[in-house]
Amino acid sequence: MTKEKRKHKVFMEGAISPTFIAESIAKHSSKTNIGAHAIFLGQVREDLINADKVCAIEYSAYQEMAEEALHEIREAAFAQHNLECMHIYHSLGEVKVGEICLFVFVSSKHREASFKVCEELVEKIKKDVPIWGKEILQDASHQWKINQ
Amino acid sequence: MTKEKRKHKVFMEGAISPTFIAESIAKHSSKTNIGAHAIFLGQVREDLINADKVCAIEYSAYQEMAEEALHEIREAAFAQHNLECMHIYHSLGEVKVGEICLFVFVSSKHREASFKVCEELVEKIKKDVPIWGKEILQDASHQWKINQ
Amino acid sequence: MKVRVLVFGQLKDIIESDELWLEGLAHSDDVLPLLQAQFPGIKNLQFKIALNKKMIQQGVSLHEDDVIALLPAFSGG
Amino acid sequence: MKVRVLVFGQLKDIIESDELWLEGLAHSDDVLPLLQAQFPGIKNLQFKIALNKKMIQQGVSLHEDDVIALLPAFSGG
Repeated sequence: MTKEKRKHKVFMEGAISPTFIAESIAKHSSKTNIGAHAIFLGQVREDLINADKVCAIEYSAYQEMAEEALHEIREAAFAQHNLECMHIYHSLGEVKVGEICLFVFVSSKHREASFKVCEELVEKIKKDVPIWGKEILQDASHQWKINQ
Repeated sequence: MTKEKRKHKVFMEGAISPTFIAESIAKHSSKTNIGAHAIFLGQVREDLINADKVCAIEYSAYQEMAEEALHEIREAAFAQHNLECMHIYHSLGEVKVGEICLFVFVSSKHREASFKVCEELVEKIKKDVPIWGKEILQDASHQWKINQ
Repeated sequence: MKVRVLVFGQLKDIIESDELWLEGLAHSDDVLPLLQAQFPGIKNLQFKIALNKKMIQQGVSLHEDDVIALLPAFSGG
Repeated sequence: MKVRVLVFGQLKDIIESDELWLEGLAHSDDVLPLLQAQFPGIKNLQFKIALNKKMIQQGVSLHEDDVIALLPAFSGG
């Protein structure tokens, strides 16, 4: 496993905007080997917890360790699949209900690889990367999110 | 099978712009039951055909039949899976290399349904919907696209 | 009796039209022989036939105003 | 010898700090008893321990400037 670090910014303060997503997509128009983009967006749901509604999730991370973990996940995916491009962005801080907190973007020549890797990345991000979500309820109390 | 038609515009003249995609994403922020969006984008590749490069694909469709086929595909997916939202857009006319020709957008409470349905929709669109792509080469000749 | 025939994809290169009208057809099984007589080039091409926007699974009688469509393999996406 | 301890997720509610320093620790196996003595509330919580950004798979000796992290179940995405 290479220890060379391509500095890829993962964490963004607050919600990920649709405009940012559009700009990311537009940047790929010059990559003429790409035939398929698979994108996953995580959006904050208005879950009900003991009759109280979630109004936001506040994300925190062990940032250095998370970046290393994501770097390894990326390298492994590139080594195992025929990919053209891969980007992962995750929010830190408060993300309100209806806003985007996770943006996974995988591009390949043909659709199979991008679908497969996009889904795998999301699973690994939720399971293996030190990020925590604190669900802020309407009465200002909170509960720590549990991933399914 | 219901014959009631929700008028859902599928075909768009020319390429699908990243701005349009961003606007579609932004519209979902009020749907607070959504936790996961899976998106597929088809992008025109600069394939090499007998040493000549593809510079665009010109799409045509049997539009009425395609819309009925897509309507049935949508209804079946809604009946079989726990989905919050589903949109399909396909280009007609010329789409240049690097531009987007297909936009499939599936939203659900949890990620599993949106991933599964997004992938299934793309397969069905390529296999069961009367749309044709004519690959325009740099010498102005053409070849009809063949789906894998 | 006349039926309308819609032409798609690669077949447009051979038939050199988006649409044509065929006369004297009573049954869907008569479509192919008539077309092949008029456009021998289509014999080399695989395509399916739809009647009124539904794929024909078996031979059926044709009616006035029926719309036949000639559909080469789809290649959307 | 002092080691730095980073606190994450739900553990912050109990320890009421993002970070603390522990003294007199020579081995990773000593971390948990010391923490539990200081913060009894953490006994009810499942968490893992990382040393210098890697999960500890087995007990290891600690060194000056080592960074320990207390990691409850991840819940990103």
